[in-house]
Amino acid sequence: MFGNFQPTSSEYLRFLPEILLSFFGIVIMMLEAVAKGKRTYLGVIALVAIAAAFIANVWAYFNAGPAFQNMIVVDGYGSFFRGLVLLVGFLCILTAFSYLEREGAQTGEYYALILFSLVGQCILSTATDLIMVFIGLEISSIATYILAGFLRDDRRNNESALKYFLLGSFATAFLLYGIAWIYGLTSSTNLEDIRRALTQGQQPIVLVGLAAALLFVGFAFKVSVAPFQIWTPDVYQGAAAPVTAFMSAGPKAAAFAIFFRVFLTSFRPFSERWLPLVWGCALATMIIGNFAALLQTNVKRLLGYSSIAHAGYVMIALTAASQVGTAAAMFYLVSYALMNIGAFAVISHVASRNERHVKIEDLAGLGKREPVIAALFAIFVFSLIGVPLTGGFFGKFYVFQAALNSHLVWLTVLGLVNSAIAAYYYLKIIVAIYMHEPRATTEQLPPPAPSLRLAIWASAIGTLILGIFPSALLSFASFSAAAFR
Amino acid sequence: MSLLAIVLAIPLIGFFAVLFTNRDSKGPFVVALGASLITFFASLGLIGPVIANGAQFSSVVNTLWIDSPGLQIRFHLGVDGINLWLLLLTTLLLPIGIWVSQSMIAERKKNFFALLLLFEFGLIGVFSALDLFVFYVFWEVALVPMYLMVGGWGASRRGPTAVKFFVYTMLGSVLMLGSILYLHSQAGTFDYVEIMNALASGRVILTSGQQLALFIGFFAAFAVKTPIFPFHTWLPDTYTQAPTPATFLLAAVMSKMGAYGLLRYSVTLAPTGAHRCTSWIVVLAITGIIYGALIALIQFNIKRLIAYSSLSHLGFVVLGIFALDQQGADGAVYQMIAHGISTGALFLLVGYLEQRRQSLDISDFGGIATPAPGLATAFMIALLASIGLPILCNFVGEFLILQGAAVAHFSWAVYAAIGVILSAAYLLWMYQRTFLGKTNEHNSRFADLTGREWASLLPLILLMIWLGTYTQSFMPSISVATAHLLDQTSMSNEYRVNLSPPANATRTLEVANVR
Amino acid sequence: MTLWLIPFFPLIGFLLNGLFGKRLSKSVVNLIAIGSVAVSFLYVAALLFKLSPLTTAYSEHYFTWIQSGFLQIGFDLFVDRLTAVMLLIVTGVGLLIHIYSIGYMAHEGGYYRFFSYLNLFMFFMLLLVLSSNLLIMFVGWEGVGLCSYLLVGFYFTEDYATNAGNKAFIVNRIGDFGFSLGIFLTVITFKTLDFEKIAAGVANMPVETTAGVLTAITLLLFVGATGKSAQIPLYVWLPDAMAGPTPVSALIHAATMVTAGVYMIARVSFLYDHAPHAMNVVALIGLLTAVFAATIGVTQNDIKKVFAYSTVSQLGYMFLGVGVGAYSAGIFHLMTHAFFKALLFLGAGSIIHRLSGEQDLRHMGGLRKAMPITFYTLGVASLAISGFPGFSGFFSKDAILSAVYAHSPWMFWIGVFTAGLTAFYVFRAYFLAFFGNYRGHHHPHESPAVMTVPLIVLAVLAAGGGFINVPAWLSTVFPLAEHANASAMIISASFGILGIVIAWFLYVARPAMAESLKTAAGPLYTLIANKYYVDELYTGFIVKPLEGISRFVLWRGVDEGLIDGALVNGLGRTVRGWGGLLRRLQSGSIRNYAAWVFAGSLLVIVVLGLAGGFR
Amino acid sequence: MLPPVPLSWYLILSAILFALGVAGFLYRKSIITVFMSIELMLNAVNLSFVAFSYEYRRIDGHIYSFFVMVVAAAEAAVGLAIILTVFKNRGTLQIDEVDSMKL
Amino acid sequence: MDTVLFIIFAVVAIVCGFNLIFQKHPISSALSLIGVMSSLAVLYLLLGAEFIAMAQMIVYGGAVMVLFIFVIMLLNAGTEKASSKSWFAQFAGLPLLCLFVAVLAFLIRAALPALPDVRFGRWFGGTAENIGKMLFTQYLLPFEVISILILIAILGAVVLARKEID
Repeated sequence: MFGNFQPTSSEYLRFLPEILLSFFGIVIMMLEAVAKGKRTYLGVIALVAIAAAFIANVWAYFNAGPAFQNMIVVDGYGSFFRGLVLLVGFLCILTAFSYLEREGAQTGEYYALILFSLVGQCILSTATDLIMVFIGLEISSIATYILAGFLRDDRRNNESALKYFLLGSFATAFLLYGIAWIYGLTSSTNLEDIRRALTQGQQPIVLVGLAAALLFVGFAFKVSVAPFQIWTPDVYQGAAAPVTAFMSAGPKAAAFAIFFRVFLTSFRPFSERWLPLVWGCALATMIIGNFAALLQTNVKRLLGYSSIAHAGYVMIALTAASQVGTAAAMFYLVSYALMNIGAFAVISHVASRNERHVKIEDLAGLGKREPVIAALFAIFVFSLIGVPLTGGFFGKFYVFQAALNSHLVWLTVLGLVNSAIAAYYYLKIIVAIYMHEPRATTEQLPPPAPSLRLAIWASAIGTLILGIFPSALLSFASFSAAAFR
Repeated sequence: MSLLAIVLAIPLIGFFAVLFTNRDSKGPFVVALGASLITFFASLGLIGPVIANGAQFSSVVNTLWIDSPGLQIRFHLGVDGINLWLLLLTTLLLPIGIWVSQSMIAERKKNFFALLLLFEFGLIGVFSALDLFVFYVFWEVALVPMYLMVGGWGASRRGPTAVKFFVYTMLGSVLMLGSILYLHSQAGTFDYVEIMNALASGRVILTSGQQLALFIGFFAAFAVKTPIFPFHTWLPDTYTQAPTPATFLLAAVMSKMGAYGLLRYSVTLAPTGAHRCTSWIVVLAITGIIYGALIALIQFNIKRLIAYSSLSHLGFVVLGIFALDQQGADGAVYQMIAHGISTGALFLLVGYLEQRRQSLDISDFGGIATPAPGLATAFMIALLASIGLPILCNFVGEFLILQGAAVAHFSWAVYAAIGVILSAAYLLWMYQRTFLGKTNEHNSRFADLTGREWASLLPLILLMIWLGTYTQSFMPSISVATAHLLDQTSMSNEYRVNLSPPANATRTLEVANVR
Repeated sequence: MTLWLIPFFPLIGFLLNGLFGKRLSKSVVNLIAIGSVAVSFLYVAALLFKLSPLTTAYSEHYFTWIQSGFLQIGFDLFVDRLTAVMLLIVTGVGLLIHIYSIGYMAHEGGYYRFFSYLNLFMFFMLLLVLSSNLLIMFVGWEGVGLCSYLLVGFYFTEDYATNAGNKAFIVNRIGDFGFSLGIFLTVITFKTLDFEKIAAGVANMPVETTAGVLTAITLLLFVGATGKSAQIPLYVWLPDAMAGPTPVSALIHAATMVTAGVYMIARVSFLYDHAPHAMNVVALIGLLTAVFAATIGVTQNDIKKVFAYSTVSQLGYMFLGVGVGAYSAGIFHLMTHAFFKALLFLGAGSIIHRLSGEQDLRHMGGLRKAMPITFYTLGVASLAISGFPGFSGFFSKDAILSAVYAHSPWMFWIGVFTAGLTAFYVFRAYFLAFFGNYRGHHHPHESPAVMTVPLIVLAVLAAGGGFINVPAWLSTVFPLAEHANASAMIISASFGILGIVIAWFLYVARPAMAESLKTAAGPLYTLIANKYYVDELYTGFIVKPLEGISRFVLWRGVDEGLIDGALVNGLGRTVRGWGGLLRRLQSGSIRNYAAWVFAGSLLVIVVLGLAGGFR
Repeated sequence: MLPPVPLSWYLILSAILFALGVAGFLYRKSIITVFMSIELMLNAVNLSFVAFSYEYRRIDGHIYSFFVMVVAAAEAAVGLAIILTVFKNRGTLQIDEVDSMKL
Repeated sequence: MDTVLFIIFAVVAIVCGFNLIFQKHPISSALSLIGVMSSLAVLYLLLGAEFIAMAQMIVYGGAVMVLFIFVIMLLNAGTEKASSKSWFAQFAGLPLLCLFVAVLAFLIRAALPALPDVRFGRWFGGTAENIGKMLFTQYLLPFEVISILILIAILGAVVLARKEID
């Protein structure tokens, strides 16, 4: 019954990023307990931790392989997403410094939570066993629930946290039920074994369908794909801007990572069953996200809807169910993370204390008030629209190319039209920034803190680089997307 | 390092240079003007090889841009007899645009100049791109600065207008993107030249239906941009709301992007599709010609009037392109340039009128010729050019277009020629109400053109006469290029008779598909 | 030999005056303007002398103007005997009128502008005449149209002038519409536009295949001619064009430009020869216009209007002539008409000038004492136009009428009647102006020499011009069809004289009788006096409806209402509406959200589970 | 003697309990109760885990349900903390009154 | 005999479940939830999962529910008020639930006819010893990782429930 379960050093190495992150997380917790006065240095420690984890991730990538009885596997795909979520965490912490400062919530727990949540996301990116998936998802989610409600005296924060928590656990229950059924049908929770079992296929197909459906619900909820997108706008609107940035980029990317992994490895054998479903969900997601955003006046909420729409584009890549498609999704998620975090960073700056100014008209005349920030914001918005020479465009472009290579002509056309319609509500932001005079009431903003400026600049430059010289990332993505075919 | 690359690079460098100049100094203007002038003179160097052989692409830039297992994209540029002249038009008009902006743009000049240079960068790219991906990229790159200029410096209703302009154009261009991607999924490359060779050699065969789909995708983008009736309704608002330098460039250069695309891509890449749609499009074009003219007849606002008039004039261009014969194509290209110059001049003059009177309602003018004879004369010349008076530029283009249309289908020429009558009617009537008659007291001390304003107009006027009298300096290279282009599409001549592709097409299609 | 110099001189004049005229003194302007025309006149004379007898055409190629595919249009000029005649008329008469203008325009503003326009006109007119292919001719054709526009609207502060200018240009555009279509059809048929090549093409072309297309071409070209030469139905612009300064009326709207149509038809006669139907149309329109305009001429009181209608009528004569195949006669009449009509206008001009702008015959009278030279010269012109035996008009008109008689007698009789009518109204004007008592309130006296000398010269030409045997000279171009018959000669002459007598009787002997006749004619008179209400018809049935449709149907209705409002913005509204509906899902209530999620998961389960099961 | 119970009954039972959990979520109006219904759902899932591991005579299922319990405990701690903050700010536990953000 | 046990405790569980839904006061709901849990523990025993049964009683019935009740007491959450805000849940909920149960039952009955009968004592795999072995060998990683989850829970409680941010 028990083979040789002595983990080798390389197995620990493959798990090193998570170990580092949790270690530093605990350190920060300890320090927090004894800390006096400003807590900025805790954030710095967190940044160091993430950097270390990133290096560890690269190191781990160079001796890839499974670890801990196939609980996780380090492959290009996993490392890619590990790197992505780490990047996200890094930027979000940078964004958070001045924000927490301003809101008087400068505590170590915030950074610790980010780190722990990153642990969960790293696990999600590399997990190859449903139990790990479950635990990773829970770690990531629960940490995020807390972050969403981090400013506990803020009504919107509470509400956001509550909604996210209740609905999240609700969906997790479905996911768990799905895992149970998978286990019941294949007597295993390892993705590869599941695939093997399903390929022999003496399980009643209907129950496989049931299990797949339940898993689909769980994942779709986390990546806010229709019809499970419903929580997104409220939660994004309510949470603090840096947290929203984090939620919309990190957990989402990790969830997509596992979503693709599970459906393209375990359920590949009967993909012709679930592809139509994904097709429909992709379309519905795009339409709901874009159309509902048209009338938004609250920028954060608007970006919430837009993140739904973007999830739809990624779903197109899943519908393509090809190596190109996976690569496209990977690329897309990176570019989306960058532009979205950038946008939210700008908002967290403009919103000012207690996020008073999060309406579109509050941005009026930003181009005059803060030309540089406004210009960078414009870059993010144009990237969200999908204007060439930005990462957003290239991501969309690559997704649609993948779709067409898989003969998804209509989905492509509809997606393209959607992206054009989306331009309308993004442009409202640009209009406010550049084409309206600043109102007398808007007070002079303090100059953005260096950390925030760093975050914004970094994401802007990243966005542009992805748009102009995507080759490197693209090659890596499509190379490591070969993992499951 | 090809000259074309330099021509493309200078505006971009200029753009960044302007960003680093001091907002309040004269720096932005100087840098911008300098950059655009250098671009212009550099671009003159492109003429030589094209004159030598206009059919082939010369001063080519062709380097690997994006290289990944899934996707290779080459950065491929080049000029031949068709796009060279449009490129030169761009590089010529941009300095003029910057020159006039100095006086016409009141605030945030620096940003405006920067945007103008970015716009030039995009346009040069659009006109010289030989790779569909690159083409699309520049296509959008040119759109954004124009959108910002319209929205940032326009008239009272600038915001909604700009958004409408952007979204409308975007709706068209995403469909084009769809076509481009589809073409890639069929041919396995974005490179225009390679695709053309593949089509010519039959390595890639597109069924009639596929071609139709492709064509419609392309047409959507180009029809909106040109614009072709009935996709034109963004145009009057945008032209009237935009600041005059922007209107100037919109009308003179940007509208040519669409027409150029129609000629270069939609007709050649999907010849059968083109042939299947020809009659419909010609109907639209002719409708546009007459419709635009009739509406221009009764406009109260000069800008709006000229906006509708360019709807009418661009109808001619489209007609010439879809006559699908030598005269038509030559005329279309020639008319693009001519219209760029004449309408450009008209819009500049309109701008000067607006500067002096703070209004463009025809009723506010009248008898301007007495206090401002120079202005009146310049306007008359531009006007005569744009109603197609011989020895001025537009005549040659219109003549060839109508001739080509007549060769293709005589009745087309008959209907289109009505537009020529009407153009005289609406422009002369406008001129009468604006410049002639008694001078009312408001306009009694209406300032005449200043030296710097003449400086902006003279090049255009001289070009009008040059293009109108000695066409041989341009026409041979254009003719060669269009002839070559028509050859490439003429493999579809058998399609003219039967619109179905060869029987083995569908089978070879599978072979051709690149997974 | 370089033909291009001929139009080049006036062009130089135009450029100099146009660019620098403002700063130049009047004398310099005169020098440039008249000098350039004089030079080109002398140059023409020398050239023709050198080239004579000019039995075959002489042509020069300079550069290719437009080349596209098979179509190759050179910038070529050529001269044959027909061209020669035209060249002499244009430069000669043009020169005289230029000189005359010095006096006439002496006190007008925009002096240099006037002369630069005149020179520009000369340039285009000479280009038109010299052109050796249809397109260059079209260039000249449009160019003279432009100058006509500029000169008619010379007094641009006056609305009547600018309106007249626009009318002239736009109506001409309608004609050019036909002309250009004719050109396109020619290109399609003959693959060229050179007159010689076309002629060759027609020659070796089986008639039965070409009759149809040739008829089409010739008719289209004739549409152009009706525009430029003021024939029914496009004649309406010419009477209004009298708004321009009188020398302009003389030069452009009497002597040269308006005859371009006749010249053009004569130039492409080889086409018309093969299109008999078209010929009939030309002849008919010509005849109709002749009589129609003549009747109107009878009732006009504005002296220039009278002559304007007579011009229309005389042009009708010319078309009648070429229409029946007597091209040489047509050109002959063109020449004589250039002389006497120019003279008539200049004479009228000198009267108007002296009466400081008074043009109404009813305010003239008894001027023969005050302005003897004008009196006599105008008399010569009137006799000439009336076809009084021995005067130039007699020969040319007779040449036409006899040809017409050979073609179809009924046309002949109408023509003769028109001749009488012409004589009547011309002399009506003449008598009203010079006889009886002065009815105005100025103090008229003779014009300065600079104006009278041209009058005298032209009077000589008008008197003796008939003895130049143009048909014989043109025999190399148009085979001479000799059917001069005495009876026709006598009949037409007598009708002319009859007209003169009646005019004398009514307006000198018994002035009261004219009035009583007017009242007797009643409605008929009002109808004619109002020019048959043609202008009102055009305005009411074409211009206004077009305007209305454009404004209310096309612009407000289709453009802003349907396309932009309903379709484009409507689509936008619909999309936003759907957005609003989808937003309603976000009710904010957690339980609802859970219910949605639950519903969604059920959907997914059904799709994946049951749909699978039922497979 | 009654017939032995087939395993599927256990599964159906867990399904019913799961459904009851969902019902609680949909129909209860006190946040705490809603949260309890989630716990109920998790229990239902646990039952199927255990049932399945009985089928295969393998104890992985037990491990899973053990993990689920731990997670549930953690969730309980966090969830209740969140509920506390909500209550502090709004002074109510009525779930329908927590809907300030909508549309 | 175990059939009887199953039926009894299944019924108890279901009844308690319904009770959880129909009670208006959180406390009674909590108690009925405890009922469900304990009866489930018995069923676990029937399925030979003794460790889980114990854990169920201790962790769930003990720790978790105590926590719940504690909070309910702390906030002295009163009975629920009726509200019409969640119209969709109100009206669509029941049909959806019936559909859900129907579908699941159908799937299970249709697809899993041949599952082994459950006999008490047929298999006693789930001993603490086996569980322990598995946890520290096969499931080492999840076991270690899940500790992070506990940490987070502590952290969360601290962050959200702490009196004041100094």
